[in-house]
Amino acid sequence: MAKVVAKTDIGPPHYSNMLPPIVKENYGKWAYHEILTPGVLVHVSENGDKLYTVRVGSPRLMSILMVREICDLADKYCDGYLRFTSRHNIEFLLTDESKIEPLIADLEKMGLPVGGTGHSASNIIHTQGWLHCHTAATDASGIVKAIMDDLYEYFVDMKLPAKLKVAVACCLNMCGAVHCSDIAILGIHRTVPKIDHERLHQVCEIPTVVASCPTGAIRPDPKRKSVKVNEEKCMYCGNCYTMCPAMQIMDPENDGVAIMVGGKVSNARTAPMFSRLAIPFLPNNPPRWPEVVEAVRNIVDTWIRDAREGERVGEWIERIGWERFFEKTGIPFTEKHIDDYIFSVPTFRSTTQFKS
Amino acid sequence: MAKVVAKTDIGPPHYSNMLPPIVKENYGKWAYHEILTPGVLVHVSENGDKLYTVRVGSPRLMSILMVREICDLADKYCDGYLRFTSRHNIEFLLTDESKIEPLIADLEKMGLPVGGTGHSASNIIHTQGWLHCHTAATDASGIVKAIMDDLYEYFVDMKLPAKLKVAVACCLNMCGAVHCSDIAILGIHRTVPKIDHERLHQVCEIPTVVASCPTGAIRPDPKRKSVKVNEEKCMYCGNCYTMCPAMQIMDPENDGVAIMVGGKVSNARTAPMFSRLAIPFLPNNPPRWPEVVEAVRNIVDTWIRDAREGERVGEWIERIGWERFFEKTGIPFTEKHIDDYIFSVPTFRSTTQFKS
Amino acid sequence: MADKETPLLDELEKGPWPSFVKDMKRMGEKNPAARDHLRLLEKSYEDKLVHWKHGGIVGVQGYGGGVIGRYSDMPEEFPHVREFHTFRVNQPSGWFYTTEALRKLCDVWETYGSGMTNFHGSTGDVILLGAPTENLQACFNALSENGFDLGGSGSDLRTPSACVGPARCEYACIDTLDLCHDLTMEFQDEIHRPMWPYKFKIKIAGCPNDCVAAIARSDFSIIGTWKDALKIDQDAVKEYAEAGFDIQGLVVDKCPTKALKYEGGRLELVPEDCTKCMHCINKMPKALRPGDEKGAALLIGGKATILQSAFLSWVIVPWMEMKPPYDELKDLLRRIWEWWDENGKVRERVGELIYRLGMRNFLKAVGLKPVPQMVFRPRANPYIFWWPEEVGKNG
Amino acid sequence: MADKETPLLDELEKGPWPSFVKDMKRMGEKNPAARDHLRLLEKSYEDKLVHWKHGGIVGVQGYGGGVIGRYSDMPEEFPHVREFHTFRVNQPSGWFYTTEALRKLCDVWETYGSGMTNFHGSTGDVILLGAPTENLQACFNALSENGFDLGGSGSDLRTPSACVGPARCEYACIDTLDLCHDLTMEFQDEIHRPMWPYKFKIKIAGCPNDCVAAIARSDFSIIGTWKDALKIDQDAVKEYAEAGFDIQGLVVDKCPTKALKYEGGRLELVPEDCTKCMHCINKMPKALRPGDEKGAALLIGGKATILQSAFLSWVIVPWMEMKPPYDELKDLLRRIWEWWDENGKVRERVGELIYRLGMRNFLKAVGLKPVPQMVFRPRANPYIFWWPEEVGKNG
Ligand code: SRM
Ligand code: SRM
Ligand code: SRM
Ligand code: SRM
Ligand code: SF4
Ligand code: SF4
Ligand code: SF4
Ligand code: SF4
Ligand code: SF4
Ligand code: SF4
Ligand code: SF4
Ligand code: SF4
Repeated sequence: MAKVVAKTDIGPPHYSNMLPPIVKENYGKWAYHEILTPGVLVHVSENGDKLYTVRVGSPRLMSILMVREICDLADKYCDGYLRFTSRHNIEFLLTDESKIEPLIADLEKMGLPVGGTGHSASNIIHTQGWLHCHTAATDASGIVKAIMDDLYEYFVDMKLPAKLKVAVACCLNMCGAVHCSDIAILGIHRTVPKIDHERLHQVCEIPTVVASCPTGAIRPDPKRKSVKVNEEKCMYCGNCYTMCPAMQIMDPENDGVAIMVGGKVSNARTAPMFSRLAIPFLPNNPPRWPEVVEAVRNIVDTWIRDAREGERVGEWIERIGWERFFEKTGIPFTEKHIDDYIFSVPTFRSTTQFKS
Repeated sequence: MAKVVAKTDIGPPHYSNMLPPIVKENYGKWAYHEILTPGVLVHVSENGDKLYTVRVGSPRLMSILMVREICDLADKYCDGYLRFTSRHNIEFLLTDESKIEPLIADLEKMGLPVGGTGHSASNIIHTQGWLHCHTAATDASGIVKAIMDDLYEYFVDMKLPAKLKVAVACCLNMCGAVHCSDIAILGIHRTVPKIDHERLHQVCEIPTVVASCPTGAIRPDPKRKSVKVNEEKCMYCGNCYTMCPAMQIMDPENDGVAIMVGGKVSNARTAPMFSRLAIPFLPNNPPRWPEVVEAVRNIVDTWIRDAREGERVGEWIERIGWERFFEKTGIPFTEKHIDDYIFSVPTFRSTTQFKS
Repeated sequence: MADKETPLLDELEKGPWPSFVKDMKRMGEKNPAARDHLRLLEKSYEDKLVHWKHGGIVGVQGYGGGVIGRYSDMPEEFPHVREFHTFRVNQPSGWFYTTEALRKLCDVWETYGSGMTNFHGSTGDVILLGAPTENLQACFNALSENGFDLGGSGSDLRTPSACVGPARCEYACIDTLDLCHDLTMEFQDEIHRPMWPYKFKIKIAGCPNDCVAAIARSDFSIIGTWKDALKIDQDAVKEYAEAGFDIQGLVVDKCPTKALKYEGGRLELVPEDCTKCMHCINKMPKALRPGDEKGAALLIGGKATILQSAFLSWVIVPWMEMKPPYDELKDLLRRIWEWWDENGKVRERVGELIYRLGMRNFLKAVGLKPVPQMVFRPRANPYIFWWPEEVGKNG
Repeated sequence: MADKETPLLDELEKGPWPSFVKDMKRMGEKNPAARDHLRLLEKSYEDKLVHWKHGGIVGVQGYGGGVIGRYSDMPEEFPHVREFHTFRVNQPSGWFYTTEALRKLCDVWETYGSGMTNFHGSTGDVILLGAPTENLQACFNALSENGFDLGGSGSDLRTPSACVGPARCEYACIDTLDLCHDLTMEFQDEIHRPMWPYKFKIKIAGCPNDCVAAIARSDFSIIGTWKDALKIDQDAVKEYAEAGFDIQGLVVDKCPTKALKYEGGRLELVPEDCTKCMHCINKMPKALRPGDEKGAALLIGGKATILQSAFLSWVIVPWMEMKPPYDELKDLLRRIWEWWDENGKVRERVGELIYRLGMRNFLKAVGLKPVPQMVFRPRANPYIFWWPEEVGKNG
């Protein structure tokens, strides 16, 4: 163990030390922006200064080798400044328009795509998955790679009806904005936790385990000094496992992913919306999850064909109605789509207004 | 006690024996209708037959004397047929257009108003109140009379932006369509039930009383062979009183009425909507409930001033936003307007879209 | 009746709307119960307090409901309303009457009751307000002899009711009156002998205008609608236009799905976008009509606020043909009741039970196919249940 | 690293999107932990099963969070990831970096960790993926020496984050970067020493476009907005029109409140109808701008689905001025934490607590005035609570 020498609570580096001079000078004085080509923005300030941004797709999971290569480019083209976006893309900040082309050429050599602006598919917000988390029902990085390979053309171009925000979360904890994404891929469990009765009372407190279940499915089992699960009430949320490792929820046979659609976050036009269930289950099929990739593609294609200019996925669906969404995508509607949790009733169609 | 001689389960009279000949002949063959003057409709059948309807406002609570007088008129003008509407108005059915005027003249003599069609205020749907129910927090007939006196001009004319459907219910059981009316007046309690501990265990089963409370406010009190109420959890719904007379909820000091607005039932244009709280409390002020009458008038007046042609109260409010509704009516918004029951969360404004 | 008896209520004799006080006074002159009724109400107006006791169980032989027991809490002061029970008398479909039938009702009530009535109660029955216990059976006998029967009360099927429908409305997509009568007759036992967890209401509207407020006030709403495209008479459209009617502003712009276009004097419909809301038809009844393929949407769960909040009925069958003998509908109702009866707690409406156990259990039990028309939108949470047969076991 | 080691993952080297597998392999050649990391992931791909054990508590001195414990369940086969904890390193506001700072981070992580990182984690931190327990303190020391500190984890204030805001966006109504840094510095103790019922997240967006997804992902969302009318430059409007931009179709028709009119080449606003949704400004940034009276809306309760469903944050303060030292805001935050801390159950997010106890209790406790902007619409049920002081006692 190293000696404690470090200062604590110093907080993050002050952002002002991280800003390129042009940003400092024009801080709060930007007048407007334009998208020059996919992935390339120019922001013009009130006094006419121009800041060029080149946005670059990132796998997010990066070695320090790659980070250093990116730094090399930022040193070469951007006086040693760069930033990352809230969706984990890399942004190179240039003052000299003529450097854009050479930068993009260098990026191409490294295999890094430029895009993600305007009506494009941005980078996928995602989480750890099998790579680093213990509760994952699926992997994240692998699915993301497979989907982004497939949606690549929509990242490097701006030919979609609107922005497309895809997210992946590897379990119901939903780290990431899965619950409000245009398309969300979510790792789910489908079976009741397997209780390790031997271990349970050693590693967990029984009242805590009982209390962890949102549906009240867990009851004490005093005989065994353990708990039992009412199978009919369990909806496989995994919260008991989060609280107690002896409630093993992982199940390679039955875990997989669900797909939800139509969420958004911005307040533009329509209020923020939750993503809603489109496909209850697709199998985990590593390394490239073909069923998932195909399902996403189908939804995206249908949206492209059918949406009006500027309509986010959810706005499109709300206009045509969910009955048409299922019809047009060919996705089967099942009882699983019907909410049966706390706020279910307001989702039931209490009107004769529907399309036959 | 009379001897049992009667046949049971004969059901109601067959409607076909109650229909005037013109209705029988044109049953299912009506082509269109028009409103000739307020309260007077004509329905034209495919073969050109015309049926005139004169709609008459009724107090609903009627003596047999009055019913017989109405029968006299129906005999005189309608060959002995008439009907009532789903809002308790009386409808005279005529085949001879020239009889309309004399009928209306006779009605006028009896003090019965003709109207309630098209963009008018129809009769108020209401319930028993102090007149006949044991759980009433207010009276119904009295409030109705006072409000209809005030809204009279809107019953006998069609100068409102749209139909106006008012309802009164004398307690939270909400007999009537109070929960989906343009304007709803609702008798409410505001204090915790007073427990008659002596009587409780004689007339009620304690587990039933405990189970009757939707918020779990009632707990057994074994010492007294009775129950106790957690005052913080009780929201005065009166359900325990319905189940057990020893849980007296009536409280003349604190009972009164709440006013809810913006509900509708039809599927026309917008889906059916619930009425929502406008005024949490107005005192019981018999015999004419001036505060209630004034509050209704204020809402109606504001609606008339501000709504567009064809906009029901709820449609108007949804267009302008509830913040403007409170502003324009001058009704104060309080914490009581914010839902805190089961389905509250979806009513919270989860967007920055609001009017400042 | 001396005026000073009811000084507060006398204030309600004023004003243009018909006064129930005037009318009750008239009745009170003939019937002491009606007089005590008004006096007791005056007492409530003074005290701001109801003077009826918690109901008791009263009834007539062979029936479990149909009469609501009511006792005054001041029997000494108001002896004629000491016992003051009401009859719920099942109305004829659509509330049509001959004066002959009405007069018979009045005669019966003159003999056995207070003479005061409600035409009608909000479920739909004729309410005969106030009779003493000893008159109940005789009153029922007389009603029955005159062709009337009781409606529902308690934990049973409540008196079904229906809008005027094909009797006087060009919009009716189903025969509301026949269906209402047919169901009422078919389910006499369910109406008269309470046997369920709680009440169950059926209301029938001929079209989505829902003139009986079925969607708000019935556990089971039958609402007429159509499947194909609504019908447009372009000549009649022209007439509206010529008469100065603002077709664009009042009709086209208000179509909730923007399914209409008004161009070159023609009103055109995109049939697959129309959600049959009725608005355009309502505004131009001479030019527009529902389509030909008529039937009904079935919705479940509507109720008032006690206990789990008010529910509006929600769609369980988007479209069913509605032709006598209505067997498909009746079978469905029986399956619903069976499931509810088996699973419902005391005082749990069917909608609350579905909320508690989930639509999936309901749909499976009654054998209905899930369709997207059942929901405004699918679930936003990932808490999906799987049937054991759909998955293997964990581990 | 021999190719055959990870045949499944090798498939992810194909395709146009940058491959993390290629990158990890490169790193694996230099760092055995990175190599075992990839091999363990391959094992998960084979087994369709995660191979990390339930986390354990690890950390650095003086901190209660910031490091996530992680142990492989196959320590024998993959010894270099036997212990594989991650650091959450607090990012600078807006994720701006000098390459100098970044290179320092890389150097530290080369010395003490696997060399693998996330830029960034979805809360906003730099994630340094995988170090053995024995390196934790030294690694932290090195981070600290190089000017970096840890972010939040556990039941504490999580690392606040902010959109790029005034640094590069013309829409910013508040100084997101300064506010984010200021709050982070003010609440170092709350970030580093877990002491609450559960996590608490703050995210800051400069305008209603909400480019940090604050409303969905933070218990406390600070979203810039304005109070007066948005500003229109009519000359610039003309330029858009001349360039062939469909102002009516793409802007005016899509305004959610129909607050805009485009007539005679002029774009006119009805200011009292505008709900500041940003749409028109987004579409015509050269012509339209937010108003002058800038500040922020404050929203509470946003969170993912565990346990009571996902919540979107909801409005509690429609408008607050956002100027340093942000005292009003900080005071409010402290009052909220105090109330939550006192009343919240273990693992109960603040939004869930408000749902359980009711907004009225929350608003009263933190001293906020109820305003209609807090709700889409008022309650539909009559279950209104009254404070004892508002009413008398029953009887
Ligand atoms: C760089 C970034 C902020 C940051 O601090 O990192 C950013 C930057 C801009 N956003 Fe954003 N947004 C960024 C994440 C977001 C997010 C958050 C997210 O995606 O998770 C949202 C909400 C997403 C949602 O609604 O689900 C977001 C919703 C918007 C919108 C509203 C879009 C809509 O119509 O729904 C606009 C307006 C527009 O583009 O018309 C916008 C506009 C913009 C503008 C044009 C603002 C400006 O004038 O500079 C910037 C360039 C946009 C572009 O890419 O075309 N930005 N923007 C983020 C880039 C993420 C990325 O790498 O892809
Ligand atoms: C007679 C009655 C049916 C019955 O079986 O008794 C009836 C009859 C008609 N209704 Fe109705 N409605 C009747 C109660 C209702 C109700 C139920 C209620 O009020 O409790 C509703 C739903 C109310 C709601 O939405 O809250 C109702 C919503 C409509 C609508 C839709 C109105 C809207 O735009 O929201 C129409 C269409 C229209 O008028 O444009 C309609 C239309 C009609 C038409 C025009 C139908 C026709 O072609 O004959 C009838 C004459 C309407 C008029 O009064 O102008 N009727 N109508 C009911 C008269 C009640 C009364 O005495 O006032
Ligand atoms: C007479 C009537 C009111 C009226 O003046 O029109 C009425 C009167 C009573 N209702 Fe009702 N309800 C009446 C229609 C309704 C309606 C409207 C409807 O049926 O369309 C509703 C709302 C719809 C619904 O069913 O939810 C209604 C919802 C209730 C409730 C709350 C039920 C719930 O689940 O929320 C109760 C409480 C209960 O059942 O214990 C109730 C209970 C009662 C009781 C029996 C009081 C009680 O707790 O014992 C009332 C007897 C009053 C009396 O002594 O005369 N009444 N009740 C209506 C029946 C007349 C008829 O048969 O035609
Ligand atoms: C690293 C990160 C995912 C990522 O790859 O980006 C992450 C990883 C974990 N999250 Fe998360 N969460 C991360 C952002 C989020 C977000 C998004 C956000 O903050 O914007 C959410 C959704 C928003 C929210 O807070 O509700 C999120 C909702 C959860 C939840 C569910 C909380 C809830 O109330 O619904 C849990 C479960 C828990 O707390 O026990 C959780 C728990 C976890 C744990 C600690 C697993 C656990 O149960 O112990 C994960 C550790 C993974 C590992 O070993 O590396 N994580 N977590 C994110 C943090 C990185 C960072 O600091 O920058
Ligand atoms: S979503 Fe679940 S599995 Fe993925 S990082 Fe978060 S807690 Fe772990
Ligand atoms: S997985 Fe969730 S629902 Fe199932 S027992 Fe565990 S906590 Fe309860
Ligand atoms: S609303 Fe209440 S008080 Fe009025 S009749 Fe119905 S149960 Fe009785
Ligand atoms: S009035 Fe309602 S909330 Fe209060 S104790 Fe009785 S049942 Fe419970
Ligand atoms: S519901 Fe439809 S069919 Fe019935 S009366 Fe109303 S408009 Fe006519
Ligand atoms: S019925 Fe309603 S949805 Fe259909 S076209 Fe007419 S207005 Fe539009
Ligand atoms: S949230 Fe607004 S201010 Fe911040 S980056 Fe996005 S558009 Fe700009
Ligand atoms: S900001 Fe939104 S609401 Fe306001 S005028 Fe522009 S589009 Fe309309």
